[in-house]
Amino acid sequence: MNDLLEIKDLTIHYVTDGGTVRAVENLNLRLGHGETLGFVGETGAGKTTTALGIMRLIPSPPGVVKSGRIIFDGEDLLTKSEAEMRAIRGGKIAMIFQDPMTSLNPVMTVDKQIAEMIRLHRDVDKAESLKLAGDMLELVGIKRERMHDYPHQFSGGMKQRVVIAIALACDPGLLIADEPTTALDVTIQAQVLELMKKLKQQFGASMILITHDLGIVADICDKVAIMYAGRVVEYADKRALYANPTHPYTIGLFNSVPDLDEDRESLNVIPGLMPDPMDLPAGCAFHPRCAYATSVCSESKPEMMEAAPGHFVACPIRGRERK
Amino acid sequence: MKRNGWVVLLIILACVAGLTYHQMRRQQQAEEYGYESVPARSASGEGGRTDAKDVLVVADQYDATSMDPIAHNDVPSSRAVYSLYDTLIFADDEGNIFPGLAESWELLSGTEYKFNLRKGVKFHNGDELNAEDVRHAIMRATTDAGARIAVYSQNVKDVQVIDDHTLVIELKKTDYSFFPSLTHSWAAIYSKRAFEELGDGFGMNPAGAGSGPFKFVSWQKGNKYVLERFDDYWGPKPRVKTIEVRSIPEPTSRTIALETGEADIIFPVVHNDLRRVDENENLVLYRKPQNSITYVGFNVTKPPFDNVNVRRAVASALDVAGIQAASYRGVGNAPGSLVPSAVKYSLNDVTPVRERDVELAKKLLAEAGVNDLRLEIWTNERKERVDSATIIQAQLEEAGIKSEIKVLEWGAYLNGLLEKRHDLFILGWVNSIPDPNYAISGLLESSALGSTNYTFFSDAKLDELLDRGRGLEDGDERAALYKEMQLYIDEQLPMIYLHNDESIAGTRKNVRGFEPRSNEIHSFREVYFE
Amino acid sequence: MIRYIVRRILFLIPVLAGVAFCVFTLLYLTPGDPAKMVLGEMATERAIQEFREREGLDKPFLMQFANYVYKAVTRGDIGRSYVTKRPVMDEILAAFPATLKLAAFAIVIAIIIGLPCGILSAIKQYSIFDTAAMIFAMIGLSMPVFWLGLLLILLFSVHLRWLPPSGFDTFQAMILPSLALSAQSISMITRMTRSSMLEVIRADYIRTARSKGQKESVVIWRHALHNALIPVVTLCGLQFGQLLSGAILTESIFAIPGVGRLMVDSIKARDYPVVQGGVLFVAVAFSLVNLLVDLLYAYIDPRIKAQYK
Amino acid sequence: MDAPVLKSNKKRGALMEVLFRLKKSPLAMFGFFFIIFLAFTAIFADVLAPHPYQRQNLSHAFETPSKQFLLGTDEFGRDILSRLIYGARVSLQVGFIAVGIALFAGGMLGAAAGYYGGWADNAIMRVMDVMLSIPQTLLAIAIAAALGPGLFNLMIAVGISAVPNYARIVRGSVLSLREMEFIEAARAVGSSDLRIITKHIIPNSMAPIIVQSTLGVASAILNAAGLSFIGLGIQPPYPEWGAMLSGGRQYIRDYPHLTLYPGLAIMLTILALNFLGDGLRDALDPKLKR
Repeated sequence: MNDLLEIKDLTIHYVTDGGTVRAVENLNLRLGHGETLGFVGETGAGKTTTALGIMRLIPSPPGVVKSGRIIFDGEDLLTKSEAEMRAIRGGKIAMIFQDPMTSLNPVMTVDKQIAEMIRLHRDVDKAESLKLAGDMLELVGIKRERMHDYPHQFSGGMKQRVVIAIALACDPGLLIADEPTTALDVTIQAQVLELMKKLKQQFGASMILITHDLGIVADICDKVAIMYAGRVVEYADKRALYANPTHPYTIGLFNSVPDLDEDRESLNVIPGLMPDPMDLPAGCAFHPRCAYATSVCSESKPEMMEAAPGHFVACPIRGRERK
Repeated sequence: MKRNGWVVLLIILACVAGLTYHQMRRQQQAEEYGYESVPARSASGEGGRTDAKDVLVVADQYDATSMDPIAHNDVPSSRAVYSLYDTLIFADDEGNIFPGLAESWELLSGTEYKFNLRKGVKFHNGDELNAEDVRHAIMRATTDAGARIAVYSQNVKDVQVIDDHTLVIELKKTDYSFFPSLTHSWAAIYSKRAFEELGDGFGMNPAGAGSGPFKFVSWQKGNKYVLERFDDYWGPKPRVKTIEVRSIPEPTSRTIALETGEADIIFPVVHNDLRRVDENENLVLYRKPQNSITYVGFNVTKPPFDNVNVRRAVASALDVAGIQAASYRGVGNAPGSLVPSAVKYSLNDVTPVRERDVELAKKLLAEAGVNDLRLEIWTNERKERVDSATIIQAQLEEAGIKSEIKVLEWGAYLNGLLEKRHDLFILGWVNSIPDPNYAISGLLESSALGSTNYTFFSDAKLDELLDRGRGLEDGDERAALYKEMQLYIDEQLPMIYLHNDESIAGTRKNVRGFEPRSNEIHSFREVYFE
Repeated sequence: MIRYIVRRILFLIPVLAGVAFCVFTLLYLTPGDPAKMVLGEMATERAIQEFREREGLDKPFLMQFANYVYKAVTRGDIGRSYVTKRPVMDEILAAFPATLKLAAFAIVIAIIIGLPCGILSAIKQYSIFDTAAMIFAMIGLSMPVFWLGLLLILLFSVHLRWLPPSGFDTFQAMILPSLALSAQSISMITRMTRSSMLEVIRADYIRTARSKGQKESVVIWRHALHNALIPVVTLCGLQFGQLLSGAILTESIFAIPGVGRLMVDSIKARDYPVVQGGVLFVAVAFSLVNLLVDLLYAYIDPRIKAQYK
Repeated sequence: MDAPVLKSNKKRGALMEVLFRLKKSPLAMFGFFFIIFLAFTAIFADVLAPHPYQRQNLSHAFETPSKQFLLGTDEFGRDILSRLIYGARVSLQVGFIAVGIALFAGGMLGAAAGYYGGWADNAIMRVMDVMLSIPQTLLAIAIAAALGPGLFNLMIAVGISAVPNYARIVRGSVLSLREMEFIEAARAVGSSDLRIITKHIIPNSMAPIIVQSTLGVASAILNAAGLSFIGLGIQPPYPEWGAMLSGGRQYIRDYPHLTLYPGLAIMLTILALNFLGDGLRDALDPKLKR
C-alpha cells in the first residue's frame, strides 16, 4: 500500500545569532490514506515545526530545512516550486492552527476568509465562492446569517469551527491540526473534536493531530508518534502503544497522566527539564532524565528499531528488552 | 543589522566630515579667487513675467498692523496709509512742504491754520472731498482712538469748517512743530461716510475710504496686501496697475526674493546682503541716511545712574563707534547728537562721536564711590541691538563693570521699562517729521514720562527750552535754542547715542521712480517699469 | 455610533473650559500691559483706563474668566482682537487656511514617503535598505525643524534656485515648508509602519493565509497591510492634528501667515482675546481630528466599531 | 509574568543584563557613548574649550575653520567650538533638568492617579487632558512668555509642558501593577501607601519611564532650542545651540558654518538620545526584541 505521506530523515534547524536550534532531527514518519496520526510531545519538541515543514511554511530566516524528504502522494514536497506548493497548500494539505483567537484575520468577514480559500483552489466565481463559504459554515454548525460577521463577533469555539471550515473548504487529502483545542474551554473542546472527527470521516481525509493530550489521542487517533527534542522516539498503532508503551519517555508521559482509578497522592513527573534545543545532550537526548540510561545512551544516537511488528521505538535498551 | 548599522553610521559621519571639508575648501577658493559669485538666474526663470508688467511686488520686513491712519504708529502701516490716502500737505525728503489735498494754506496766528482744499478730489467710494471729512479725520485723532499718535494730535483744539473747501485748524497753544506733522500719516484724510459704513473693520479693510493714488483690494494679514490704481485720482496717476506688498521677515529670504525676481522692491536690505545686491547687475541698491536714532539709555532715577558722573563713566567705557560698526556692519554711523542729520538744527555732523577712555571710566567710578558696579542691559529681540548689547557687555567688563544682558520680547520689555526696573536699555526713536522738537521731546521731556521717556529724565531746564522752541518760528533764534538743547543733553548724558540708521532698499534694475525716504515712508506713487 | 460622537463632543466641553482657564491664568501672569501695547506708548492714562474698563481688564481675575465663559457660551462670542478690532474668529479663520494647507501638504508627503519606506523596511527586514531607512528615519526625528528649514532654503533656494524661500501662495512655495514640516512625520510613519508590519507579518492569521496557498504578495497587501495600517492611521491622524497646531517654527521661518504665527504674534502683542480664542480653536481642532481618527479607526477595524456603542 | 520586572534584589544583575543587551545594538552604543562624551564635555567645558565662550575678537569675525579656531568664528569673532562646548552644558542642563521637573511632577501625579484611582484619577487625568490638548510648543511658548527669559525659566517652561506625557506613562504602569500579587501582598502586611508607591510601584515601573525619559531629554533639548530660536530662551552671551543657530541664520549664505555646526550639534545629540532610547526600549522589553 502506498502511504499518503512519508517523511524521511527530515532535519530542520533554526539558525540565530545565539546559536542553532535543532528543532527537528532525522525525523521519520508515515501516514496512510484515511488514517489519523496523533503527534504527541511536550512544548518545544518540534511538532509544530514538523507540521510547518510539511506545509513548507517554516519562517526563513531563521528556519532551514537541512535534509530529508517529505513524500506526499508520491511526490517530494521539498523539491516543489513555490507556485506548485501554493496549489498544494489548502488544496491538498490544509492546516488548523492552535489559537483560533488569532488565526483569523480580524478585519475580514468570515465568509470572505473561507471564500478566499475556495477561490484559490476551485474554479468558481466570487458569488459562488461566497455561497459555498456559507455552506461550509453551516456544515461546521454556524448559522448562515452570521457569515458576514467579523471574527471578533464569534466565541472561541465558533472561531475554531470557522478555521475548520476554511481548512476543509477544498476537500484536502491531508489535514494537519496543530493543537486545535488547547486554547478552548474544556466543554467546547469535546464538541470541536467531535466535529473534526465527524468531518474527517465525511471528507475521507487523513489527519495529523498535534497534541500533548494523550486522552485526545486515545479518542480519535489510529496511530501515535511520540516526539522528544526534535525526534520521534516511538511510533506505533494506538492500541499497541497504549497497551505497551516502550520508550522510557512515553512511559513517563503515561505515568504523569492522573489516573482516576488509582488513589495516589502525587503524580509521577518525569524528573528534569526539556533540554535546551541549542545545546542537546550527546547521544540520546533523553538520557539525562532517563531511569533506564546506561553509558551507551550518552555515546551514540539511538536508531529506530522495530520492537514489535509496527511498533517502532528509538531506545536500544527498552527496544531490545521487548524483543 | 549589526554590520549594516555601523556601515550606515560611518557613511553619515563621512558626510559630516565631507560637509566640513567642503566648507573649508569653499572658503579657501573664495580667498584665492576673490569673492565667490553666485550665478545670476537666467531670464527664463523669472516667473514668466513679460514687458507689459503692471504688478509691482514689494517685499517688506513686517506687515502693516492697521490701515486706519490713527490706529498705528509703525512704518509698514504708514507706508500703506501713504498709498491709500492723502494728507493736506506733503513734504519732500528735504522737508520742503508742498500742496496735497490743501491747495493753499495760511497761518492766521500761532494757533490757527487755514487750509483751502483742492476741489473735485474723489474718494475711492466716489464721494467728493469735503471740509467735513477733514474735520472728522483730525478730530477723531484727538480722541482715544488716536492714542497711538497723541503726540501729534494732542495740541489740536478744534477744526472749524468755513465752507465745503475751507477750514481752520485751531491749536491749544502755539507749536511750530505742529504744521509739518500734518505730512505724517496720522493726518491722512478719509471719507467720513466710508468710515461710518465700515465701522470697526476700518483698520483692516478700508475699502473706499481713501483718496490716494491706490485703492484697497485685499489684505491677508501676515502675508500681503494688494492695492490697485485709482483711476479717478486727482494728481499724477500711478503707472503701475497693482501693487502687492508682501511681508518677508527673514532677511535672507527677502534678498533671494529680489534676486529671483519674485519681488521688484525689497527693504530693508540687511548689511551682509549689501554687497550682494550692489554687485548684482540686475539689481540696484539704494541707501539713504534715516531720521532715526538708536540709543543706550540710562534709568536716571535708579542709583547710581542718577549720578551724571556714573553715566559718564559708563559712556567712557564704551567705544561707541566700534560697537556701531561691529553690530551694524557698515550700515549707518555712530551719531554725535540726538537730533539726526536730516532734521534741521542738527549738530549730528559737527559733534564728534564720544571716544572710549577706560581709565577715565575707572577714575570717574572711583570718584563717585561706586565699586564693583553691576548692571543689566536690556534690549528687545532685534538682532543688531542684541549684538550691540553683547559687545557693550564685553567692553564694560574691561572697565571693571559687570553686566548681564536681558533680551525681552516687546511686551515684557515695555512693561519692565515702565516699571523702572531697568538700568541700561537699548531703544530706538524714529522722526517721521523733520522737526527737532519731535527728536527731543518724546524722549526726554517731562511730559513724556510714563509714555516714551524711558530714561525718566526730567529736567526743568530742558522742559523750559523745549517749550520755548515750540513757540518760535523757524529762524536763527530757534536754531540757536535747539543747538543749546543738544549740547545741554550731551552734558547731562541721559543716553548714549549708538546708531543712525540708513534706509536701504533694493530693486530690480527695471524698476524706476523709486527712492527710499529718510523717514522710511517709501512711496510707490511714481514707480514704473522700464 | 451617533451616541458615541455626541458623548465625545460633550466630553470636549470640560476640556475646553480647562484649556480656557489655563490660558487665562498664563496670560494673567504674563508681564506686559495689553492696554499699553494696544494703545501705544504715548497713550494717555485716561485712554488706558478706558480701555481696561471696556475690555474688563480692571475686574478681578475670576470675574474676567467668568465673563469670558459666559459670553462664549451664551453668545458664542469669544471677543474681538484688541489690535485689529475684528472678531477673534475672523482672525483665526483668516489664518487657518494657510496652516491647513501646510499641514495637509506635509501629511500627504509624509504618507507618500513614510508608508512605502516602512512597508519595504519590514518586508526586507535586516537588509541594507531597512537599516538605512531606519537610520534616516531616526535622523528625521532628530533634525530640528528650524535647522532643516534653513538647510532646505540654503540648498533649494540659495544654491539651486529651484524653489522660493518664503510665501505660500503658489504650489512651489509650499514645497519647502511642507518638506521641512513633514520630516518628523515621515520618520514616525516609517518607523510605525515598519514595526506594525513586522508584528502583523508574524501574526497567526498571516500564517493562516499562507496555509491557504495564497500568494505572498496578496498575503502582504491584503492581509498584512490592512491590519498593519490600523495603528499607522491613528498615527497619521495624530500627526495631522499636531501639524495643524504645531507648525509655529516652520511658519515663522517660511513666513507663512498661519495659526501658529498668529498665536506667537498675538502673545507678543498681548492681544489676549486672539491668544485665548486661538488656543481654544487649536484645542478644538486637535480634539476633532482625534475624534475623526477614532471614527476612521472604527471604520478600518471592525473590533473597535463594536465598542463605540 | 508578562511585564519585565526588575526586582530590587536583582538590580545589579538587571542593569548588567540591560547593558549587555544594549551592547548588541551599535546604534544604541553610539548613542550611549555620545551622551557620555557630551556630558564629559559639558562638565569639563572650562578645561576643554580652547577659548572663553564670550571672548570677542571683532577682527577675527566670520573666520572659517582653521587651526586657531577649529570650527571657525561667529560674527563677533568668538570661537564656535568653544561656544558649542559650553552650549552642551546648557543643552544637557535644560534637557535633563526639564525632564527631571516633568518626571517629578508627572510621576507624582500619574502615580497618585493610578494608585488611588476613582475621583483622584479622574481629576488628575482630566487636567492632563487639558494640557495635552494644547500643543506642546505653544504651551511652552506661553509659559516662557509668562515667566520671562532665562535658563531656569526655560527649563520650567519645557518641563511643565511635558508633564502630561510622564503622568500618563506612570499612571499606565501603576495601573497594571496595582493589581499584581506582590503589591497586594505589601498591602496585606500593612505597608503605607507612600511606601508601596516608592518601594514597589516606582521601581517596578522604571522600564517605560527610563525609555520615555531618554526620549524626553531629546525632545526637551529640541523644544528648548526651538524656543531659543524664536528668542524666548537663554540670554546672550551665554551660548545655546538654538540661539547660535538663530543668530547665524542671517549669514547663512556667506558663512553657513555659523548655522551648520550648532545645527549638527543639536541633531547629533538628539540622534544619540533617540538611538539610546530605542536601544533601551528593546533592551528593557524583551517582548519587543526580535
